[in-house]
Parts: sequence; structure tokens; C-alpha cells
Amino acid sequence: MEITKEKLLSFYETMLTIRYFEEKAVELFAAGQIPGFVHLYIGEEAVATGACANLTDKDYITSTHRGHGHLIAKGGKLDLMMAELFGKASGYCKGKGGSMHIADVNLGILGANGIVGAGQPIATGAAFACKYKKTDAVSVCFFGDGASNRGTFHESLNMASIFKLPAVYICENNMYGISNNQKNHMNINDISDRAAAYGMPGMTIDGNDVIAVYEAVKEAVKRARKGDGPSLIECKTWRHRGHFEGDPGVYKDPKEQETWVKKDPIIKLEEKLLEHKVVTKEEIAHLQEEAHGKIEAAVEFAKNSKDPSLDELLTDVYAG
Amino acid sequence: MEITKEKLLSFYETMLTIRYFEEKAVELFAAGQIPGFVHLYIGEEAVATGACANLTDKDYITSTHRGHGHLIAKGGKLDLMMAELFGKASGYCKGKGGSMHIADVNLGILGANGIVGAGQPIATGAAFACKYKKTDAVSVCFFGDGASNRGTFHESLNMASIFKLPAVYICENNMYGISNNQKNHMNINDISDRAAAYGMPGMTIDGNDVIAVYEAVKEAVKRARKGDGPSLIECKTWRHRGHFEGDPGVYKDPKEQETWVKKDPIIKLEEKLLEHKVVTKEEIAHLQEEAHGKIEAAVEFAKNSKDPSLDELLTDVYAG
Amino acid sequence: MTQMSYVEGLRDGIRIEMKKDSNIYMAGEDVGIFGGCFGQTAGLFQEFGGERIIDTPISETVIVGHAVGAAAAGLRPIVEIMFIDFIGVCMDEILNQAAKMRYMFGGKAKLPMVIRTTCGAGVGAAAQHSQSLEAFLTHIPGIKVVMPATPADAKGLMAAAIRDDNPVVYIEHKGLLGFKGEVPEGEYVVPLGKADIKREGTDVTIVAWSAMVHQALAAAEALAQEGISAEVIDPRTLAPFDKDSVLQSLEKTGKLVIVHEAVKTGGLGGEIAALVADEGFDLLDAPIKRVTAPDCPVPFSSYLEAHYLPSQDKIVKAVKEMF
Amino acid sequence: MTQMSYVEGLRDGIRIEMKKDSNIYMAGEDVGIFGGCFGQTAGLFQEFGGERIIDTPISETVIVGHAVGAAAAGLRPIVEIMFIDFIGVCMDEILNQAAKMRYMFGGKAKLPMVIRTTCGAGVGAAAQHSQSLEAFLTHIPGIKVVMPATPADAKGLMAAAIRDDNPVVYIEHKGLLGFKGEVPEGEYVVPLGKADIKREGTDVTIVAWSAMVHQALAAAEALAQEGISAEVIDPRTLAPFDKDSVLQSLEKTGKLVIVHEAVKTGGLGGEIAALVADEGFDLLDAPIKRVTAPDCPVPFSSYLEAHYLPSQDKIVKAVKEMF
Ligand SMILES: Cc1ncc(C[n+]2csc(CCOP(=O)(O)OP(=O)(O)O)c2C)c(N)n1
Ligand SMILES: Cc1ncc(C[n+]2csc(CCOP(=O)(O)OP(=O)(O)O)c2C)c(N)n1
Ligand SMILES: [Mg+2]
Ligand SMILES: [Mg+2]
Repeated sequence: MEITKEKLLSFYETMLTIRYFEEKAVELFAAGQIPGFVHLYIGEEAVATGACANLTDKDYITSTHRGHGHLIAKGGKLDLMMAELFGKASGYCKGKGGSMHIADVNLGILGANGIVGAGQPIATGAAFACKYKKTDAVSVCFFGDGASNRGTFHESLNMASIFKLPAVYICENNMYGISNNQKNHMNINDISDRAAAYGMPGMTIDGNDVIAVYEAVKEAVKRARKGDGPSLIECKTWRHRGHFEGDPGVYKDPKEQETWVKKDPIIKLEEKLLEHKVVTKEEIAHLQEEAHGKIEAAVEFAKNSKDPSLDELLTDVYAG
Repeated sequence: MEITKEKLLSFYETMLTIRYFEEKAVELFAAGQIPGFVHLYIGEEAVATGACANLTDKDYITSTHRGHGHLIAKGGKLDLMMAELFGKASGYCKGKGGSMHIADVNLGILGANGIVGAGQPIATGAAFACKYKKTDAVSVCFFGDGASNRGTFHESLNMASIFKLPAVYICENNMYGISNNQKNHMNINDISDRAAAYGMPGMTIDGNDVIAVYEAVKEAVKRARKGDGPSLIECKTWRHRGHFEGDPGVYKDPKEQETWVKKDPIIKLEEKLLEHKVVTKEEIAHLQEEAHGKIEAAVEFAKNSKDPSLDELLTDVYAG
Repeated sequence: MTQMSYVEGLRDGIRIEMKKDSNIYMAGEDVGIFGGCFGQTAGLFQEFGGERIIDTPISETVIVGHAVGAAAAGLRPIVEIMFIDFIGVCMDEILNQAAKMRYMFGGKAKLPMVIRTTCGAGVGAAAQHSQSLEAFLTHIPGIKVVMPATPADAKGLMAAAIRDDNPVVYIEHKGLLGFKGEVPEGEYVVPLGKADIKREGTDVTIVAWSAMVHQALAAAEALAQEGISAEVIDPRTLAPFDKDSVLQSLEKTGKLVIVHEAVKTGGLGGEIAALVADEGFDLLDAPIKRVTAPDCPVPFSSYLEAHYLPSQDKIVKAVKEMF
Repeated sequence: MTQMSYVEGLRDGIRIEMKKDSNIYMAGEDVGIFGGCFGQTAGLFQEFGGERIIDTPISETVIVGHAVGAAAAGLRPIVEIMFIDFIGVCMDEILNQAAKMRYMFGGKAKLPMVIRTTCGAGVGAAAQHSQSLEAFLTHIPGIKVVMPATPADAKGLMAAAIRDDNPVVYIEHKGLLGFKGEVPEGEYVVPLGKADIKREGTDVTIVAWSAMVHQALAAAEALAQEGISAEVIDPRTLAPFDKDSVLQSLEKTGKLVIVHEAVKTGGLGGEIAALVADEGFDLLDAPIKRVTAPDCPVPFSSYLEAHYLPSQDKIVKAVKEMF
């Protein structure tokens, strides 16, 4: 491993933070404290973590309905995120967006998105802006296996390739679009095979291996920053929970679920860290405690925040 | 050549008929007798002709804005087509559709279409119907290189492949979407490479060689009728005229135009017919005269037809 | 008659028609074993099998577009767009293909197809999963639009939509799916284009549809306490719109309030008001009022969302200002 | 002042803004050397180069969608959708992304982008290339919509649209592109949201926009011959709509006719009528009339198309029925 101990630890911290954020969301949703649709990222933490570790605040991402992990990995603030889930005035979107629309444009986070596939053109446009302005910033687009069947995928990757945009398209293939297994929604095994349709490089990697994700995205980002154009990276992964909270996931084979839960990306990294003596068990316990603490503080912040005031209903429709 | 003399002659007749129909449209448009947008198929006759020679009236096609050739090759009636170009009550669509919307549902012609790429989902649906009804009919979708960049392409081919629909997607790659050269609108040379993204066979052929088209589509149709699913066939070809009548085509390299005009599919077939002694020069002259006669008769029919009556304005909005 | 929920009603309508005609099939995202995002199609996969209840990829464009082709080729597709908010993804297929094909072909095509979708706010689903976009559809000649408010209408309008030879958009309100009521057993058809007087009254006419029918009925009840007799008209079919029922009611009442959950500007309420301000001008003895959502996206916060929605109280207030 | 055509006006507006701000670029199909389907962008490629005047693939979804991302990331895109008829292809990007992003993000995004497109029938382009679909757009809070009728407005509204920090849809009428008129030289801005009284009058108010302004003016001229003084109001911006100018005019005239080329049902005429039937009810002394296209697709036949279109004669007839 050529990755520094520091980096590995930061991966671990980020993944834990995401996991605990999501576990807290499970709890809060079940308790009726969070309204609306909540789509959780548990089991997929390695993708956002490994990918965003290559980015700075100047770089852009677009996220999805399953967005908490991307936002945390890109530097989103936990208290503002949590307050947004509660619909509070102190939230990222003043409570007007909710889980599916959290954004932090200053951090380059162009939003979670409730429309499957809608982030693809937006990320492409952000990449266009990076190139147009001659910065070396890049734009990373997260989306699912299901989203790769939308027309937006096709049009976006084609445009990015012609214009040699600094974009990285990261397909989080958790093998399901809601209840629809990949086998039934496309007739290929590797979504990265679609890159050839646009004349861009494509690769498939283990999305539960944060280091593999980090390395692959690193190459793609380097390529993009150099002006060599976009790439498509498919990360095979698995969501542990239902599509949204409340979905019992009857369409999944319990055995497959079991197999994949064993490949939990956090456990995988933990084992590696211990094996390579990057951390001790005690340090791990400490990091876990710390992460829990941050989440609790965020919940505290959210709970103590106020609802938006009524006149907020009609503001922010137009700028200026 | 395993193709019968009869078949070869019918290819030639069809191609001539298309050519003369289009040449007449040039003339009529210039004379101000045909309103609206007119997109001509001159130079691309081999594609529709070779493809449709594999079809019966039970099979479906969807066409494009550049649709006259497809319609004629699928058996569309010249007089009804010509009357439609004139907007006459006796036209295919009672004068309400015009060049871009000619259809003959009884012949399986699900319409020319003014929306680039819109025929792809429709052809997919017709293929779905063929399969659902357990007939052995197929659905053939014609579209351009430009249209292959629309989201409809992606979604249609993906759906057809998953459902193993009896569809044949025929891309008429004339290397331009209006003024935009293929080099600038996609980053690949062969559009058939896109088939791999859907797990379906793809091939690229000489679209100016009617026999090559016939043979390739024959295989694809056979495959579809057998229940083995869809194919993508790219036919490289060239439009001799502007995108629509009135476009001088300044964006084209005159040398390239010259090269391609030399590869005129009709001349190509004519030479082959003479070489293999399928016809004599005299017979060719006779066939040409006959084809001209049919077009003149169609024009006569159209000119002698009436405008639709005013109450037609509000009929046909709803069925029943 | 039997007691059924709205979702059971609409499913019953589908089931009865599907049993009769094997050319009817349903395609959409997660309509199979999953049973639909809100359970609307639960059991249909088990009953009719995977050849007729078909899960599609996330590809709304070809979901609707393929239905156009399949219908033109003789089938009777029912396709689902999970939320009406996604209608923009397949708008060209609705606007330029489904709605216009018959006309463009000079009457030589028939497109019997139903697009099922859900609308409505109130569940914290925010700006992209809560809209009421029926006005986009009623501005498109060539398609019909229905929005049932009760279990019986849900069933009867579904049957009518499936039997119709035109593209029909059938809009379910997600807040009504569990709503219970009396529903006729067996075959039951509510004709398209016919409004229903949900409550008779003499002082003011309230036109409302979908979930707003229930707010209007509650408002009418409250108004009755104050001596104002409100008539509540539910058009049920929005295109074609049954304007005669509104004009007739106005002959009695002379006052019109239109209620819809869609944002005000450009909502169908404007069209109805305009029809009346032309053809029923002499019947009016007060300004036409609209009670609608304000001109903004649907907010996530439950607190804001509650204020966003038109409600019984807002209707009562609007009516009382007329007296 | 100088004499210019409508298309020269709009191009001048673009050119002047583009020279000032390098963050402005234009992307669309055939906007480069081809110069646009109707020559709208002729010369811009030569002047600003291929980095700022960009030909795109036939991919309306990403054309508009990319503009959302580029605008959020600090650029000021102008994108072209060749015909407004194709708006369904990118409707999700307009409806759920461009229009809502700012609100959903709690005000933390700014989307300065212009979508240029053409509308209008009259050239035999049939059902999919002739529509007037502005009412779809005015039903979407978060975007602005302009439809100039004259060369000066074409220029001034273009400048305003480009300078605005919101998504603006700028709709050119293909029948007006060659229309000539006086245009101020140099920088010239027509503020968004301000109607223009194109002709003053005292007996009837005619509200019309885009090509219909000219039909309305011709009708007003004809009516003047018969002693009826018509005021012609051109809202120019349809969202936000300048309702005060209409109400003010009605204080004089008491009679309202609304003219638009879009089909009647669900057209913006309904919204305007509804506004007036509420807020201007007491000003009215006659039913509100609408002169519009009928509820059908645009027919190809030139004969039918001529009857499809609202015209000077139809306006005159509608007005005269009010007296
Ligand atoms: C255009 C659109 N279609 C359908 C939906 C409903 N929907 C929300 S998430 C989802 C599944 C997405 O699958 P995938 O892209 O694989 O992402 P995952 O949920 O697996 O992370 C669907 C169908 C939507 N939000 N937008
Ligand atoms: C959705 C859509 N976008 C743009 C257009 C305008 N347009 C008409 S034909 C055309 C070019 C089509 O190119 P291609 O698919 O290669 O077909 P060709 O004209 O070369 O036969 C364009 C851009 C349209 N009609 N529909
Ligand atoms: Mg997935
Ligand atoms: Mg082409």
C-alpha cells in the first residue's frame, strides 16, 4: 500500500461517520422524527469516501437520492445536514430541501437529487465550467446502476467525451434499482462496458474496497485535470437496507444479502488497518466513539433548531 | 450473388422510384408548390430499399423527418404520399401531416417523425406488440447518426435487449446531423460499437450497397423472428443534398461530397446489374421511364386533389 | 356495494379489465413483485404473471414511448410513471407522439393507452415528488386526463380510461390511496368527461378535484354551520372538461371558488375561471376566487408544507369573503 | 435609433452582452457555422469563436441540463432549443432542475441561464414544429419567460434575460424574425416583467404577445375605422406577468380580449382572464373573450393552418361582439 497512514485513517473516519449518520437516520425515521423519503447509503460508504478523497472544495460533485454519503465525504457539515433532514431552518437548505436536496454549492456539492439520472447533465455542465474557466477543477458524478439506463446517462457521457470535459462518472452498482435486479434492467454484466460507446475509458472495480476506489478515481481525476477527458468507473457494491426506509426488500435473495453484508466495506478496511498495524483495537474503539459523538452533536443541533419561519415559504423562488 | 434477378430488379426499381420522387420534390419545393420543411433522401436509397425488402406488410417500421424513402420502400403509395406533400385531402394524412408525418398504419408504417429520435421508442413498442402477440412480425427502426445521440436511443435499445424484442435498429449514418459532422458529435467512428452497451449484436456496413444492406438486415430480421432479440446495424451513407431544401450545405467539404456522389448507390447497383448482365441498357432506360411515369402520375393526382375541407381542422383529435 | 380503499378501487378497475382483454398489459418501474411504490399494483404480478405485469428499467422516455408504438400496433398498454413529477422525462412522448399521432396521421391511428401516475404533496416528499402537474396535460389536445377523488371514482374512471381509445393520463393522489368508501362490485364504469356533484348547495359553487374534493367537502360542512350552502363539483375528468355542470351550478349560486393543489399561476383553475368569465359572465355576482398552492416549489419542512397546501380553512375564508 | 430586423435585434442583444462578459457562452444544435436553423446566430461563431459558440449533439436533455450545472458553477450559458416543440425532451431539466434548484437549496444557488427557442405556426411546419407552448413554462415557478414582438423588444429583452440571475426562457417567433423596426443602438435593456402599451385606446383592452401583437394592432386599426378605440397591451414578459398594466387599462375600457397563438384550453389567456375575473371583476362590463388557436394540433395544409391561426379578422369579430 502506498497510501499514507493518515489517509487510511481519514478513510476510516469518513466511512464510520457516514455509517453512523445513516444508522441514526434509521432510528430517527422509525421514530417518526424525519419525514419524507429516506434512502440510506449503508454498505456503500467506500465509494463516496474513496472517490471524494481525491477532490478539493474547488471540485464539483453531483449526488443522488441516496446522497448522505457523498455529502459527508465531500466535506458536508453534519449538523447542517442533520438539521435539513429534520426540516429545520438551520439546515443546509433552510428546511426547504430535505434529504433528497441537500447541497453546499460553496463546497462544490451541486446537490442530492430526487430525479434519478438528473445529476448526470448537471455534473457535465459543471465539468464544462471547469474547462471553460481553464481551472484544473474536475466534476464527479455519482449515480446508480438504475440511473445508467436513463437517457441522461447517454447524452451526458457523449457530450463530455466530445468536449473532453474533466468529468468522472462513478456508477454505484448496487445491483438494484429499487426492486429491479441488474439482470432484468440491462443485458450486460459490467456497466463500464458502456464507456466504449462514447470513446472514453471505463473500468469496473470492487466498490467495497475503499482503496481500490481511491486509486481508480485518482487516475481518472488526474486524467481529467490534465485535459484528457472523462472516464466511467463502475463500483460494484450493495445496499444493506431497503431501497428507502420502510422497504423490507423482499425482492432480494437473503443469501446474497448475507454474502454481501460479510463484505461490509468498513469491516474490510478495519481488518486491513489492524492487519497492517495502522491502528490498534483501542484506537478503533476511540475513533468509533468520536464518530458517534459527532453524530449525536448533529442530532442535538438539529433538535434544538427551529422550524423555518412562514415567510420562508415564498423566498428563494427567484434570485435578485 | 445468391439474390434472384427478380429481387435485384425490384431493388433497382424501388431506388429509382425514391430518387425520382425526391428529385420531383426538389423541383416542386423550389417552385413553391410544397410548403414546410422537406428533407430528401437522395443518396441514401440503398438503405431503405435493402432493409425493407426483408419485410412484409405485417412488419412495422418507424421513419424519420427524412422519410420518403422508407415509406416508398415499405410499400407506401406514391399518389397518397405526393398528395400529402401538397397538403391535399386525398393525401395519406388528409393533408394534416405533411412530409414529416406520413404514415400508413395498415402497411405497418408508424410514421415519419419530426422529432429526431422519437421513432426509437415507438419502434420498440411495436416490437413489443409483435412479441406480446406471439406473431413472428418484426419492427425496424430507421434513424440517423445524429439521432443516435439522443436519450431515446439508449433507453430503446436497452429495453429491446432486456425484453428480447424482435427489433432491428438501422442507423443511417450520413455523417451529419444538419451541419454537425459525426467527428464533432460523437467520439467514436462506428456507431455500431454502441450495441455492446446493450448486449446486442452490432455491425457496420456500406449503406450505399443495397445488397450489403439487404443481406445484413436479412440476418437481423431472421434473428428477430426467431426470438433471439434485437440488433443494431449501421449503414454508412451520404446525403447528396442539403439537410433540408434550402440548405446550401456550406459546412460540407466539396471534395468529400464529390467522392460520395461518385459512390451513388443507384449507379453502383446499375453497374452491377449491367456487369452481371441482369439487365441491358435498354431495359434500364425503360425502367427509368416507367419510374418517371409513376412519379408524374402521382404529381398529377396530387395537383388534381382538393384542399381538406375546413371542418377537418377539428376532426381526428380524439378517436371515438 | 362494498367498502374499499381508493387504491383497492383503482386496482379492482385494472383487474376486471385485464381479465376481459388479454391485449391489456401493464409496464412500469417496480410494478411487479414490489407492487408499486405505494402498493398500487400489489398482487397483480401474482395474478397476471410477468408477461402482463412488467418491470421496466428506469427509462420513462421509452416507457411512454414504447406504449405509443404498442398501442398503434394493437395493444392496450397501461404504463406507470411513478410520480407525475417525472412527467418531464417523457413529455415529448406525451406531447408530440401520443397526443398528436392520430391527428397527424389524418385519423388513421388509434392509441388506446393509459398513463398511470401519482400526484400530491403532504408527505414530506419535497419539490420533486409532490407536484400537481395536471395543467401541463390539459393544455395538450389529444389526451384525456382524469383525477379521481373517491374509491368508487378511482375504480370507475380506471375502467373508462382503459376502455377509451385515446391516451388517458390517470392521476392518483398519494394522499388518498388509503381513503375508504363505498364502491360498486363487479364491472363499474364512470364515463369520462362527466363531473359529479359531490354535495349539493345553493349559495356558492366550489369546483375541486382529487384530494381537494375532501377539503372542499369539509369546508362546505363548516360553511353550512354558518348558514352558507356550498355546492361541491368534482369534474373528475379534467380533459375533456365538463363545463356545463359548472355553468348550471352557477345559475343557482352566482358565486364560484375553484380549488386545486397545483400552484396558482397557469393552473387549470385559470382555465375554468376564464370559461366562466366568458360563457357564464352574466351568471356571476362576485369575483371568481381561486384557492390554490402559492407560486413556489413544494417545501420539505412539514410546517411549511402544511401552509403550502390549500385547506378547508383557506376555502372557508375565501368563500366567506364573498358574502 | 437604427432600422433592424427582429433577428438582428436579438443577435445584437447577445453580441453586446457577450462582448462584456466572457462568462457568457452559447451552446446548441447548429448554432456555429450553420448560424442557427433560421440564421439567428449567423456571424457569432466568426466573432466569438468555437469556444464560446458551441455546436452540440442532438441531445436537448443534456443541452439544458449541462447549462444548469454550468450556471451553478459560475457561467452564464445561453442554450438553444431549436423549436419550442422539443421542450418536452428537456422538460425535466427545466421543471425540476433549473426552476427548483435555488429554492430546494434554500437560496444557495444562482442560475443565470437563458434558453432561447422559437415558436409559432404559419410556415407549413406542421404539428411538431409550430407550437406555442409558453403556458407550460409560465406554470413553473422559478423561471421567467419572455416573448418579444418587435425588433427593439427582441434586443432589449435579450439583454435583460442574459443579465438576469434566474433561468429565463426567451421565445422567438419564427414568423417575426424578418420583421423590421426601429431599435436603439448600443446597450439597450427592456426590463423583465414590464408590459408595453403598443397602442393606446379607450374602448376595449386587447392583450396579445409575440406575433399576435401585430394581428392585434392590425385589428385595432380596423376597429378604429369603425369607431372603436382599442388599447393593445403587450406583456412582453409572461412570467412574471405585469397584471397591473392590464387592470389599469381596464379601468378605462371595461372590456378585455386576450389573444394568443397557443391552443385555447390551458393557454396563458385563461390565467389572465382568471386574474381579471378576480381582481378586476368590478372593472368588467362584458364577458372576457379569448381569441386563440383551437384545441387541436397544428395542421400541415396551408389552408387549414391559415384557419387555425388567430387573426386580425377573428379579433375584430370578437371585439365587435362586445359592443
Ligand atoms: C426519473 C426518475 N424515475 C424514477 C424515480 C423513482 N426512483 C427513485 S430511486 C430509484 C431507483 C434508483 O436506482 P439506482 O439508480 O440503481 O440507485 P440506487 O437507489 O440503487 O442507489 C427509482 C426508480 C425517480 N426518482 N426519478
Ligand atoms: C429532438 C429534436 N432535436 C432537433 C431537431 C432538429 N433537427 C431536425 S433533423 C436534425 C438532424 C438529424 O440528424 P440525423 O439524425 O443524423 O438525421 P439526418 O438528417 O442526417 O438524416 C435536427 C437537429 C428535431 N427535429 N428534433
Ligand atoms: Mg442501484
Ligand atoms: Mg445524419
